[in-house]
Amino acid sequence: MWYKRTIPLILVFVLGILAFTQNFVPHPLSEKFLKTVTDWSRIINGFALFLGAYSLLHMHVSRIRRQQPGWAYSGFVFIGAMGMIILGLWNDGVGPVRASPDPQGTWFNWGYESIQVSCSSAMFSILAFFMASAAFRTFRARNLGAALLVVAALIVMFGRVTISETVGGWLGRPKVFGDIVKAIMDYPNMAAKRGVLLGIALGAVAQSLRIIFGIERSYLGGGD
Amino acid sequence: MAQAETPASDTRRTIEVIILIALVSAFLVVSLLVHKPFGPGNLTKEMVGTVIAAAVTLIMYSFLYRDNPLFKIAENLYVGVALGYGSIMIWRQSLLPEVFEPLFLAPTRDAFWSALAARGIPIVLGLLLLTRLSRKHSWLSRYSYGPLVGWGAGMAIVLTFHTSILKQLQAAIAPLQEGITNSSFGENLAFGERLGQWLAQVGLPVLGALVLLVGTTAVLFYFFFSVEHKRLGKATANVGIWFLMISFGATFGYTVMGRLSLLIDRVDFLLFEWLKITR
Amino acid sequence: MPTHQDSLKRLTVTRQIVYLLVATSIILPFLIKGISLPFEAEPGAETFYKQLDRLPAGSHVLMSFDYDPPSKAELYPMTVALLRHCFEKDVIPIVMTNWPSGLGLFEKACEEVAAEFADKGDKKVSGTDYVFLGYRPSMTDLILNMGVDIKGAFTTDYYKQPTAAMPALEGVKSLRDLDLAVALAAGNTVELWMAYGSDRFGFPLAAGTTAVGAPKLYPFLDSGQLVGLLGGLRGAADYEKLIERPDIATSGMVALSGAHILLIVLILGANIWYVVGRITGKEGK
Amino acid sequence: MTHLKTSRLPAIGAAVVYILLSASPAHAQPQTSDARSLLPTLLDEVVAQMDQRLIDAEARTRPLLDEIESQIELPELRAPAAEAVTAYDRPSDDGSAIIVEWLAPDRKAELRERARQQAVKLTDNPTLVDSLAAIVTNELFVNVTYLVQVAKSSEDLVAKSPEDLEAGLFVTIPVTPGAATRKSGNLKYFGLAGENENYCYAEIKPAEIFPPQGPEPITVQQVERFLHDGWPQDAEPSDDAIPVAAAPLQPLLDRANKGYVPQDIRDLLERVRLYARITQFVDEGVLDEEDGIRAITILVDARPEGQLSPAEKADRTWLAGVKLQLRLDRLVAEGFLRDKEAARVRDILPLADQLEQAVAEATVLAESAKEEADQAEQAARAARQAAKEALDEADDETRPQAAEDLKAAVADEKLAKAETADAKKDLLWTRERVRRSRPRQERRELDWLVRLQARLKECDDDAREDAEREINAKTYYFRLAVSEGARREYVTVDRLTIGDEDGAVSVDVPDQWLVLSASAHANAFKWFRTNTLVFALVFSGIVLCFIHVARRNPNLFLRKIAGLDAVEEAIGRATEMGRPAFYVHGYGGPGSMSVIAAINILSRVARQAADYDTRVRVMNLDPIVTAVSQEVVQQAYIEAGRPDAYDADDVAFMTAEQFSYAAAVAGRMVRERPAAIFLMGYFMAESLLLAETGASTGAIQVAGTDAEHQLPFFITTCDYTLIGEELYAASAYLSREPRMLGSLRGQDVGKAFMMVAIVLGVIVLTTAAFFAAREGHVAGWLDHLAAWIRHLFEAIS
Repeated sequence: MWYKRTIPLILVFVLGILAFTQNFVPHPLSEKFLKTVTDWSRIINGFALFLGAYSLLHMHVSRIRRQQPGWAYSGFVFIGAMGMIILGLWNDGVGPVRASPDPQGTWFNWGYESIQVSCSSAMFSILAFFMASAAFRTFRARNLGAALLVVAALIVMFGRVTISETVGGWLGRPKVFGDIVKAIMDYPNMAAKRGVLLGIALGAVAQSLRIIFGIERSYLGGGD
Repeated sequence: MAQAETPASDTRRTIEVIILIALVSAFLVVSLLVHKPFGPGNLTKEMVGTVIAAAVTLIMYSFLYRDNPLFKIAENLYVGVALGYGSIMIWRQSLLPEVFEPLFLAPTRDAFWSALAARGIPIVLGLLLLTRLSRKHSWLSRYSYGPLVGWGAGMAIVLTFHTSILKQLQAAIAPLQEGITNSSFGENLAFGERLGQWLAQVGLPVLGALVLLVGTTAVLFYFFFSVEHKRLGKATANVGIWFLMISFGATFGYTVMGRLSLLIDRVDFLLFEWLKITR
Repeated sequence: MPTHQDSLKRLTVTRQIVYLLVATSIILPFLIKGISLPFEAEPGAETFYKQLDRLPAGSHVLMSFDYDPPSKAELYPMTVALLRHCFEKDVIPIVMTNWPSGLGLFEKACEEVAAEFADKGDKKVSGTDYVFLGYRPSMTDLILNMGVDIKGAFTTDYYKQPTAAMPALEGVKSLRDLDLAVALAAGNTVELWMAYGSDRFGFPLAAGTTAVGAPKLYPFLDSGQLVGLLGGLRGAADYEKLIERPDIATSGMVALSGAHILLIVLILGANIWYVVGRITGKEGK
Repeated sequence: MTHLKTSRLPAIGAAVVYILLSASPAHAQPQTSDARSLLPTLLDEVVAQMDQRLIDAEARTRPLLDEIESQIELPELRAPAAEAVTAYDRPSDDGSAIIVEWLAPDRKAELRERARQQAVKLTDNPTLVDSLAAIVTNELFVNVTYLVQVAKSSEDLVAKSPEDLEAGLFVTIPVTPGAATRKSGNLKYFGLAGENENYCYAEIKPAEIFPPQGPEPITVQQVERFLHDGWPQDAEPSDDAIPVAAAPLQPLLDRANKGYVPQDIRDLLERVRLYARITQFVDEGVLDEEDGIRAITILVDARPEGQLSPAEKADRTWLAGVKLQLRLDRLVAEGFLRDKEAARVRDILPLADQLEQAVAEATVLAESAKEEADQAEQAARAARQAAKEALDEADDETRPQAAEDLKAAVADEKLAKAETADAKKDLLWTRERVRRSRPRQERRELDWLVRLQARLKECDDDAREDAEREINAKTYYFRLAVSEGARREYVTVDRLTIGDEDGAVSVDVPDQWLVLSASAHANAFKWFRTNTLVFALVFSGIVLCFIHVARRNPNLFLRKIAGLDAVEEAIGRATEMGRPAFYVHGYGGPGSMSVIAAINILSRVARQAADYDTRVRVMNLDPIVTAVSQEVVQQAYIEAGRPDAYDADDVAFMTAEQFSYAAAVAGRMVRERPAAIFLMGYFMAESLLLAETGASTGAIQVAGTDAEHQLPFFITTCDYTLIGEELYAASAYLSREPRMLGSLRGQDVGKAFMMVAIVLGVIVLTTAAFFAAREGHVAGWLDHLAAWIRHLFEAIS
């Protein structure tokens, strides 16, 4: 129906063209327009963030309700979330409004530091192990391309750590490996990255165009 | 990672459970010995936090052996805590200062009306966004995010063009060698020195600039889909691939450092804060 | 399928051996005392340092810390080093983030560094000597908005103090009034800061990223869109070296070297094995 | 002279040889920051030697230089030619400034020429002449400064007419010319070449020269009273007082009340104004005398915030409250506040004062407490050290006792340390602690006051901006002068046009000042972004055209992509082996490019699998993408004519969390041992985990991702990898969807343009640089072309 799909698409088009134009008009009125739209966007997106939180919780609720395999673990999501929300709202009696002056840190901060920070750091640091084993097992100079990859990786790995300066010192030039790494980064690496960047940028522009002209509509979601 | 099921898995599982229990008790014993929570004033928030942090860190590492219930518990707990923290922070940092305070804590009546004028419409639009949760009325939310998507797309066209294309082209289109104006010295130097001077001022910069030129063009060509890669085209595309490979290698070399430093951070925590080894 | 089972088992074993080796190579340097690997700051870090160092007291530097706890190991040392440098130079850091889950870290960083200076008798007060603006949603629009009016985008700071009358923000109306902006990023926020911020409104931007994110920023360094780049823990260590305050990052360098050497040896060894295998005609896997 | 004619190969060879040779002696490396000058740093030794030679040469040439410098006559001060001076109305985006542009006489070239003439007399070595001239120019050249004089009328003191300049009514502003200011107002962009580097640009900001009027003008009497009361009679007036006391007051005040004065005097006069109002209110009884005296005492203290004690800071805050109180009546009159609210402010102000006092007191206490704790800690440390020494010296008999002592001392020190830490934290949080100790009601009131003050400041700022805009919009008359020391040369004209448009008469007037006029207006278009606009429009047109074309003809040519054959091969192998194929999605919602591409590829994979009767199991990270994938797979079975073979459970939503997803997918890989695995979409750190596990199961793996930093892992672990944009191309190739196909073709045109632009641009610019030193027609033409190309791709922030 036109008010469900057409008008939103017209709005998309109008705002898109206005945004495009705004970039070329430095007049204070245009700046004011920019400010208004971006102010609105900030406020609207504040609500969107709650939407994200809701849908995550919703997923775990339905997992528990349907008793999918491993549903009991979803309970811990609730324990964590509710615990943090209660601690955050209470915030050692201060309420969620201001940061607490308690020199020890609030219980809310405590939960953040001891669970969120350490869990996520630990989880990511697991990657160090995976990367090591994968590199060991799969980095083979099978052909010229792979050989270039392996050699560049080895040189950069060595040149980026401080021991390379000690080894370089034995050779009489502490910075020699660092300089080679810099040469790799500054020339072949940068050439490739720039080529990729230019291509990707064109792709992004084309995608934006399709959105403005209503050719790409998948972001509107399903339904009529 | 889960292992394939084998007939022997029952005994194996028993052994694993025993080992797990042993490890957990060992953890508790070590924590108790190191932190000595007994006695007045010894049991602090900080200490409990450190022990919990150490526990979840080690549980995470148990994933290296394989996926296990403790890992799943810790992971889900983490997801929950992150969710809770995020919600509180969004409330504190977004809705409270943007919606609640300007309207309900306006210092004067005049301030209230001006806040309502400035924020009324976006607040309504924001509320409309919540209709996404309903299947029937979700089209209403298009009125709030549709224009924003369009706005973002319009902005992105110009700004991407400016930042990623023009600025990059501007940098890429540079003479291989800016003319050297001062040729006064170097008249009566030895050959080696003159060669060195020439290399420093002309040879190597030109070489570097050539590498950049060839590399950028070849990589662009590799991602060019409208012609078949044959003969010269194939050669160029191959050069492009080599450049890509070198850059992937360089990225990998860098990444290694990143991932390992995450591990170093955790080891630092476990050794110095949990086990309290003196530096 | 016995062969498959065997290869799986072999794989698991190799993998676990590698895990053990990595763990040892990281832990050992921490336990053996007295190893130190002298190093000099890389030129890239030095450019960054000079950008901040040349600012006169009272200048405003926007610091956008766009990362979350998983990247803490790489970027937190940078955060602390940068804040220290600012406080040392009496430059006013305006701290903000686009990643709400990192807020707790940044609060801690600001307060700890401020406390450190208070300890030295140089009391740094929020709102006067530094500002912690906190978080607002919708990154790109937020940057555009700050390009017109910073105090309008952040009506209150993280501690709920109104920004309108804040002495630290005196003379800063929009991003154009900044003397320098620094974006520390675990994702692709540096590109956004560039496109929507520095290239749009015209202010110098320097970046610090996780090691993964650094190589792709080199083209921007070359084109002058970035005035400095710190990559990963090494970048942080370089910065610590430059401000002469060695800390976590510097102490991590030894362990990092050990683990890198281990990996290099592993990869080289595997490749030699592979090449030898290929030459002698056997499958070298 | 450049050496471009030399062929490249020897250069590369020489570079390698040199690097190998120069790797021996240790040498301090100069740090370079320029990305392109890295390799040359390897050659620093040679350069150092060169430097030494230069230093020697300089020592030899010093007498010559001195000789030239004593002989040379410096070029005289000349004002720019009138034709080359322009004023723009619209230079700045926000309309806050007028821009003046002028072509500065090239004194440097003149100086160099004169130096050369002198040098020729001394030597006949042409190279030496050049060097000497260059050095002398550098040593003797002094940049002249420029001045702009803006007319102001005697009545309202804001710019009025050119006559004011003659009447001596003007404000003189030294301007620093810079290139940064020529932005939107300048039309010289988009490929217009021939820029002269001697063009100078300066911004004149009317609102800074004639700032908005303060509430009430200050009178001489007020200043005198302030000076009289402000400083104790026996003490010397502070430095701040001197500019006021030393200058004749009335003209200064005229300027200050409505005109251009330096910031520090402006601040001082602001204090005078406040002082006058305080005394007035004391006289009228609005403020009691005690408060009045306190306010004045605080007011005359001009020290910066940082040097104040906590109590003095509290006083300043109190003064801010008094300022607010003094404004209250006017605020009520303006309708900003209601009477009730004004009364509320009056009620709260004493509370705020009390709070500040309490904070000041508490801070002093906390500071002393911290000091004590510090001392205690030091004492404890000393005691511990003493105990340790005692233990070292103790004999067998006293040893147990000494050990006990040491133990006690260590415990003491630990306690002391903890106390210091507490004291430190206490000190840091004093304000919050005191605030929190107040009753809730009071805190709420104080918060309200803070918000009110912030709102007031906002409104004041807005009002000031409006006033400034009004000031900027007026027309200003000004003239330009160049100055060196006390000398001043004005830009002059010889002809003046008199009369209106109908009967303009041109008159010869020797040495008449050139009077410029302009008013600051905001721009309507950023001329310097014209190239962005044109490029963006052209590119958009091309993309839209190709999408249109692709709709009619979906068989637009796309080159074959290597990884795509592998898709077919992989499915075939799965069929042979009778095992399933896995299709693993990456991150992103249904709107993201990589997900759209991945779904397109999935539809092809599913169709083929349906034909071959092989199961495809699809793993998802996003619920909506799951639903879309289900539709796509079902559609594939329907198209294959076997709708009954579709099983919705094949397309599973795993979980939305990164590591759970990796663990779950990896688990299934190991259990079900697929024959083929497709990893398509945007992956993050888990890429490695998935691909490595997949590789270990012996499956054929085809990966495609636009996540650049994960590509090394896919390339090494998978059999085929679609790199970056190849993922989109593959999807367009398979699906023949017009929007993908068309925009891909449009992007290709863009890429072709960029390739050509880069290659041709580099060739032209290099050739131009090579010919730059030569004279001639070709050189000039090339120079223009090069400049045009540079401007064409110039992106200004």
